[in-house]
Amino acid sequence: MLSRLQLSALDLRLAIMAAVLGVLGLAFHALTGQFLTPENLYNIAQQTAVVGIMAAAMALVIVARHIDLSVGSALGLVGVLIAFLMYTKGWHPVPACLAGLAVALLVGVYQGWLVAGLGVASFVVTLGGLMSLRGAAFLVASGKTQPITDPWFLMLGGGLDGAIGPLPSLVLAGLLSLWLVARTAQRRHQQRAHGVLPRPLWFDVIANGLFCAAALGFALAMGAYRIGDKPQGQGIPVPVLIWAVVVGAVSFLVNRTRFGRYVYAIGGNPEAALLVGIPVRRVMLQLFMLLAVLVTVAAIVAVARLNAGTNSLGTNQELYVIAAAVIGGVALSGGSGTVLGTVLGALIIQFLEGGLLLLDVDIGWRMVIVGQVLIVAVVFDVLFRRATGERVA
Amino acid sequence: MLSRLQLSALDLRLAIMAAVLGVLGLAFHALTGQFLTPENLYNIAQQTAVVGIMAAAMALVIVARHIDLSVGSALGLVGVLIAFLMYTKGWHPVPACLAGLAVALLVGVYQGWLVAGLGVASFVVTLGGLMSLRGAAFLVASGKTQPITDPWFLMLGGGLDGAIGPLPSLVLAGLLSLWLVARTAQRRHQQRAHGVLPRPLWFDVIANGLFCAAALGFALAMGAYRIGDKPQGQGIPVPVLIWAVVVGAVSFLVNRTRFGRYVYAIGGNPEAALLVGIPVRRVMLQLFMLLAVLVTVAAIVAVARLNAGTNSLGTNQELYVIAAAVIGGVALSGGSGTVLGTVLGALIIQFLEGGLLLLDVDIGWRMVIVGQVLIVAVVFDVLFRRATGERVA
Amino acid sequence: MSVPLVSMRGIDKAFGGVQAVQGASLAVHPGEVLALLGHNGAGKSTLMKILAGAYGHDAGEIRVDGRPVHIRTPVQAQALGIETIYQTLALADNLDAVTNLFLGRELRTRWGTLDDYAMEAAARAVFRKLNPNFQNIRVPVRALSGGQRQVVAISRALYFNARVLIMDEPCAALGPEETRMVHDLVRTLQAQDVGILLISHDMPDVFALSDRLCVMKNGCTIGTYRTKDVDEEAVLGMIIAGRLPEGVAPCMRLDA
Amino acid sequence: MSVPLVSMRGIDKAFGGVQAVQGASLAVHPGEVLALLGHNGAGKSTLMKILAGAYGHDAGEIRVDGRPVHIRTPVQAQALGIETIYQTLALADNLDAVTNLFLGRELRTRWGTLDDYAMEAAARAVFRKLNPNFQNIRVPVRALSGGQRQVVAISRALYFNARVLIMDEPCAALGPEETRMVHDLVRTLQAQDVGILLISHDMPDVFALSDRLCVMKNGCTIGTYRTKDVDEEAVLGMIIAGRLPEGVAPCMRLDA
Amino acid sequence: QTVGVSWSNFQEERWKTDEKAIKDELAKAGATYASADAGGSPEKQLGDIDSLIAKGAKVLIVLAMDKDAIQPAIAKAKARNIPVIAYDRLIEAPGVFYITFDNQEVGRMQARGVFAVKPKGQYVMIKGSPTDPNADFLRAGQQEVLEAAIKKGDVKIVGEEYTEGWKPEVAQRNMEQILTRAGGKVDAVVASNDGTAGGVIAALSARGLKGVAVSGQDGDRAALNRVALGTQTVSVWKDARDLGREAAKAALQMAAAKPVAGATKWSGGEKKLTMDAMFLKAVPITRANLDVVIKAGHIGKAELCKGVNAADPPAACK
Ligand SMILES: Nc1ncnc2c1ncn2[C@@H]1O[C@H](COP(=O)(O)OP(=O)(O)OP(=O)(O)O)[C@@H](O)[C@H]1O
Ligand SMILES: Nc1ncnc2c1ncn2[C@@H]1O[C@H](COP(=O)(O)OP(=O)(O)OP(=O)(O)O)[C@@H](O)[C@H]1O
Ligand SMILES: O[C@@H]1[C@@H](O)[C@H](O)OC[C@H]1O
Ligand SMILES: [Mg+2]
Ligand SMILES: [Mg+2]
Repeated sequence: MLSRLQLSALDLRLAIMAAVLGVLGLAFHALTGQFLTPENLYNIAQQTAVVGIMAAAMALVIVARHIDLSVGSALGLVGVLIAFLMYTKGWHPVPACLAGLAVALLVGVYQGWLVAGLGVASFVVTLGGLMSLRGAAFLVASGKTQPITDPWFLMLGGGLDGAIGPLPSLVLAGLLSLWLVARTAQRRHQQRAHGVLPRPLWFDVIANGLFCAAALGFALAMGAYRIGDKPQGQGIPVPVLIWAVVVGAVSFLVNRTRFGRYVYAIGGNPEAALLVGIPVRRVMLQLFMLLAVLVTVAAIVAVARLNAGTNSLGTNQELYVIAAAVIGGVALSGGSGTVLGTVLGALIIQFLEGGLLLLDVDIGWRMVIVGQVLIVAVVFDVLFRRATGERVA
Repeated sequence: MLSRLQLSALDLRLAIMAAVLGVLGLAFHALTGQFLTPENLYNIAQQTAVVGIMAAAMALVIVARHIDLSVGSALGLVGVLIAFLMYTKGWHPVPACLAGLAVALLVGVYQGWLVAGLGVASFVVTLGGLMSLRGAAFLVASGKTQPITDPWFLMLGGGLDGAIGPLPSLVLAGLLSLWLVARTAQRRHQQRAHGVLPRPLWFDVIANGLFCAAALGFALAMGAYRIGDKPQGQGIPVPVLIWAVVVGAVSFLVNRTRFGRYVYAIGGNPEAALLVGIPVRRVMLQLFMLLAVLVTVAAIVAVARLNAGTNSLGTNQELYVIAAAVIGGVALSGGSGTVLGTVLGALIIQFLEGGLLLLDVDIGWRMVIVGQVLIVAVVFDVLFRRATGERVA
Repeated sequence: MSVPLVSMRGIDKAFGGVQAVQGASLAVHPGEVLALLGHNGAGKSTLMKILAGAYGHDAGEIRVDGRPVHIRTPVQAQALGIETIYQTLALADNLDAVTNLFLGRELRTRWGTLDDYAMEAAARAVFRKLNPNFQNIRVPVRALSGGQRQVVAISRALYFNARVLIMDEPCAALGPEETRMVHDLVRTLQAQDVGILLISHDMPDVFALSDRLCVMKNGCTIGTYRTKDVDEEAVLGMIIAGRLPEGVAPCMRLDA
Repeated sequence: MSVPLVSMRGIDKAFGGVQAVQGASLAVHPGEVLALLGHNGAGKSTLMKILAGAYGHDAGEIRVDGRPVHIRTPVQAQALGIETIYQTLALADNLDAVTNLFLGRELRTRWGTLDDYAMEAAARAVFRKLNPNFQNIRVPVRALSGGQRQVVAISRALYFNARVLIMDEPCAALGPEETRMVHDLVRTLQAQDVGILLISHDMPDVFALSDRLCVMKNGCTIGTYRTKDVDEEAVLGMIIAGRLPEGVAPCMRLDA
Repeated sequence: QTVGVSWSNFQEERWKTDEKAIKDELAKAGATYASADAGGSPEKQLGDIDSLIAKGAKVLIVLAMDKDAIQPAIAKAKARNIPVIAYDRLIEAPGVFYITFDNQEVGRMQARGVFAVKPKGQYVMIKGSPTDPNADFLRAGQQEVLEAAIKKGDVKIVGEEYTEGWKPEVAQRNMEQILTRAGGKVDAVVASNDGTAGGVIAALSARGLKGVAVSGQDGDRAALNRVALGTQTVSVWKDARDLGREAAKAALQMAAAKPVAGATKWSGGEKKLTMDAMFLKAVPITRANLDVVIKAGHIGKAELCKGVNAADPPAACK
């Protein structure tokens, strides 16, 4: 059955997770009556963006059998630096962001070289980075919060004016849906041309239908959210748009380029990757640089959202980023995981945090619950892999 | 040469680390004039104990190819719980500590079962624990600080009355030295009896001599530290004694019992361990329980030292515990590492923190430096292993 | 007819969706070598791992000396005198040869602590039997050559006085000298009434050593014959096409 | 005499303290099978990995078509037409057969993106040549049987039109059917003037397939002979004792 | 009527008292209490406030983790016409009602309390978390008071350290190293809160040092007990119950669009913005006025006086 639908275990897992997310949303709505409102969805989407952006690249790092514990501190360093350059040094946002990017890349190259070049375990390298970069974040502005006022820059963080409006949102969602349908059609055509049997039509119709409905529904909901007496609804917030672009770009890398394929090959069998001529070091270095770029993007969104760079920025965030990837089905043993999964993983965490908050659950209990959900997600993963007959030890 | 001295690469590495520690001490002393004073050594020894106690068991966990990210939060939970039972509930210290131990063991069994029984990655299980247990620590006393006044209990934390006096210290160090020499003699005897060539005599003499000198010197230094107008010197502080006992006990487990040997076998080749009939699950469970016991011991020392249980207790401490083990030469790839190394690793970190504090180095720089030293230690490790011809990848 | 040392009947084992072994039956008698043959993925290693206690089984019965036994862990198998040389050797690379020899069955002093010297002395004796040149028994086995590693794995079976010995492609990676040594060993043990289960892809090995041979295909044991009753052609036919030789009497010897 | 396709002279390679290969020399000519023999740990795999670009070497010279070349990475070796079937197969278990076939040398569309359909079509064609029954080419290779995995590894060498093919114990874990298939393959490639370097412990294989054989001992190539000039006895003497056969002319063929 | 309260962090014990006071006052008025706790993260606090608004809060009480980083939430509330009360920590934005014990003033009180006992001598400054902006406000207030004496040479600062995460065990280790550096010659420690003071005092007592003046803030029970015992000199007590009660009252008035009774105009912030404000008196609690906390019902006499020297108890313990 599964093989007839050409559904991999991975696809199935994604579908289950999406269902879990839906159930979670409905349950919270039933309990609070406020969860599935445009307003709450708008908020949750925004809150998830920063973690989600980093998780997209973290997934690849974990797929390649590595880990980066330093992303939270790196986010802090880059964020404070950008805010510092703008506020204290009076720089224009663009050069400030480029400077932040440069520093992030420098850190990425350094850590990547230690890992890929010297063969030091990434856990250790980035554990050191977790400490060092947090210290560096403090040194940039001697610990002083750096406010940000540039209205253009602030838009990147969402907020009052940081959304694209209802109509453009709908147009975007429509275009995405069209593209999706077109691609599916093209794939079916190519498959037939190459003598490969395509999936049953009804299945593709349903799958595409669900996805398009989700995209359009989201755009409509965002457009329906009106803040105060603003004449217009908000539409998709800019951070969410950035996140979507990031997910699209990383998915493209994974599915359509050598780089992405090599990352998976390295994760599956690093030795074989070397032997067949994959430039393992270069790919690893590029991977750390990709992460650095996305950390910079996340840092920009984070400081713009906060209207300030604080040097506590990103503290413990590495835990959430890793958790999002892992809940999203990325296996720590390497070689398997999807970018789309991280989106679901990050959303599940945020649904929980947001829902429990609406339920007025004490922070102590909230931490207990989120920690255990992480474990449950992976226990599910393990049992799932076992049931689908994957070789485990 | 090395093989004639029957020195393994591991022994050599330990010797180099001890030398590094010595150089660090001398350098800080040259810069501050206060580092190698009885007072400073007394403080540093005490400050290191909590991390050192946990690192002894963490080393084994890492040797078995696992990790525990939750020790900091577990320390917090257990510490707050013990203090809460004593202060708010008015319990006697002994049942309070036993209750703390029971909770720690419960957590250990739960996490151990997930890891060993279900086969969930320990990184994920303990990442969940890191969050959940921190929440639980808050729930115990709703975040209220729980002061501790019981003078007997406070002794466990060192401080003014928490040292055993100069004479007992010297006697202990003397006994340890005697035992060491006796054991070496016995080993030489047994080796000859079994037709194995012992090490050259001069080497054993020098090695034992150095160790005895260190033990006696430490006891003398501790004895020479006199607080205020107390008539007597302090002698070895109780936390350090506890730490020493822990290190001795864990070393015994590692070197002389099946349990210890199995931990190394599991780390070397988990599949082979299963096939030759090692009860892998049971050993792993025992390992997590051992860690739980030592976390409880560390928690007792920590709250006794602080004279209070606070709910921030142990935050981020897992990083230092893991760093101590790794700097001490425990390889994250499993199967290799020593308990004695963790002592040196923990001391190196504390030497640095303490020395930089004496030098009045800014907190930002301190974090940067400690992070990079962790990396340097492991880079050294990698280069060292490569130079000694160990198969790497 | 003697009672089989070990018999397995109707063994089933699935991994998730994959039925690795299905209704497999075989028996080995004292002083007998039973060769187990089959294509890649036929289920040979899995069937032997079930006997060795490394995997549990979903259905079927195992008997030792004619009595049904319960084997679910390697320790239970070892206690019944079943020793195994795994295809992968199953050595802990970070530990030395002595430690590996006794892994899981350490000698202990009367205090319950490990008796390292007794183990070292005993290990020297057994290694000497197989390879007199093997000296560096105190370095991690990761530093040993393939042949030396094999010696360690074989010694494990030897030292603990196996009654039944499972050998999963013991010669696949061995040089000619080491292979000859393994052949000698098989004959010696056979003379000592040990029952041997030999998995091999190598026809000359099979014909030189085995008394009977059992062919597996897709998880089933499709036929067992006296080795001297069949020729290479016939065996290959069984392995590849599942075609049983005509006019040859099967010889299962499952019962006494 | 023809120019050797590949020649290696005086190759040294140490790992930390271990001298794995020392002054090793050999050559292979178009349409020739050179068997590389030696005890476990003799340095065969290491020498071949040097030729394949997987390891660098400390000293010595490699020539292709008589011209000195610089081989330090697998890509450089592949560019010179040197393909390798590794002892460990070198497959990424999590990826499917098609992806593994093209790993490191993906076909791309004119936009620079991966051309999955072209790769799938090409892969089907080459797999069909080796094993017409091989259908599930889109599942992770971890789910394939040993024989199927071997097909994937061999296809890699086949598809990219090797001029020199290194085969490191290609049959060690293969069943008889698969082994026969590999033999056929070797003969076909030989007929297409490919030079083949075959590592094997299996004497029948060596004598059936090779034109010349080269024996290594402790990292050195101690002797190279025409296969038809020596017998099994003599070869075993070289491998085990390092004793060169008397009265047989060595045949290095290092020069044109 | 729903009042949303956004807390910054749960680590210090005082916030539980604040919360109770607000809850009680709201309950009395029949209003609903909704809260969220950001666990010390400014990022998270923005999300919290979003959720509170989504939950239907008609007025917000905000304990800002970071005065700048909270601005987006304030802007959002403003756009939705939801009044905001800056609770305890200043949020300088138009229309925000500020109710507080001024942090800088708290710093001043800490320094004054210590200075009164040790007008001359070697001082150590144990600052708060390097990632908490309040740490620097407190430090600035402390400096104002000590400035003159430092210039004169009466007071010499021999050590100054931040305390990561306001962690007592970190304060303890830092104090130990500072004591070593100063050869044990320390007369006064200006610690920025009661948690860090606890660590400092543990370090001092382990070194057998008695009579060192130590400050703190928050009126943590453990700290008040130390004041009674004489090991801590002063804990600046911001009577959280007053603050909570007043904030709740103000919130209800603002929700009803009524002016807040007792409000004053204030423009002492960085941006010199004129805001409605209400200032409560923080009370430095010393051995002399311990009765204040008992009378206020903040702590029981038994708990306060646990273990005090029967021969020479503070007045409140008699
Ligand atoms: N741990 C496992 N998890 C999942 N499937 C497994 C596992 N072990 C074996 N299998 C599957 O069971 C089947 C039988 O494998 P087995 O290793 O027993 O074959 P074999 O006869 O020993 O083959 P070979 O000659 O290649 O060693 C194969 O399809 C294999 O993929
Ligand atoms: N990556 C490595 N690091 C360290 N030592 C190595 C490495 N690879 C091989 N060696 C050592 O080099 C020597 C030659 O090994 P090699 O694998 O080339 O032998 P081989 O002839 O292929 O043996 P076999 O027949 O067992 O495959 C051995 O001593 C081996 O331990
Ligand atoms: O009251 C203190 C508060 O002002 C500060 O921000 O955090 C620590 C608390 O002790
Ligand atoms: Mg097998
Ligand atoms: Mg080899």
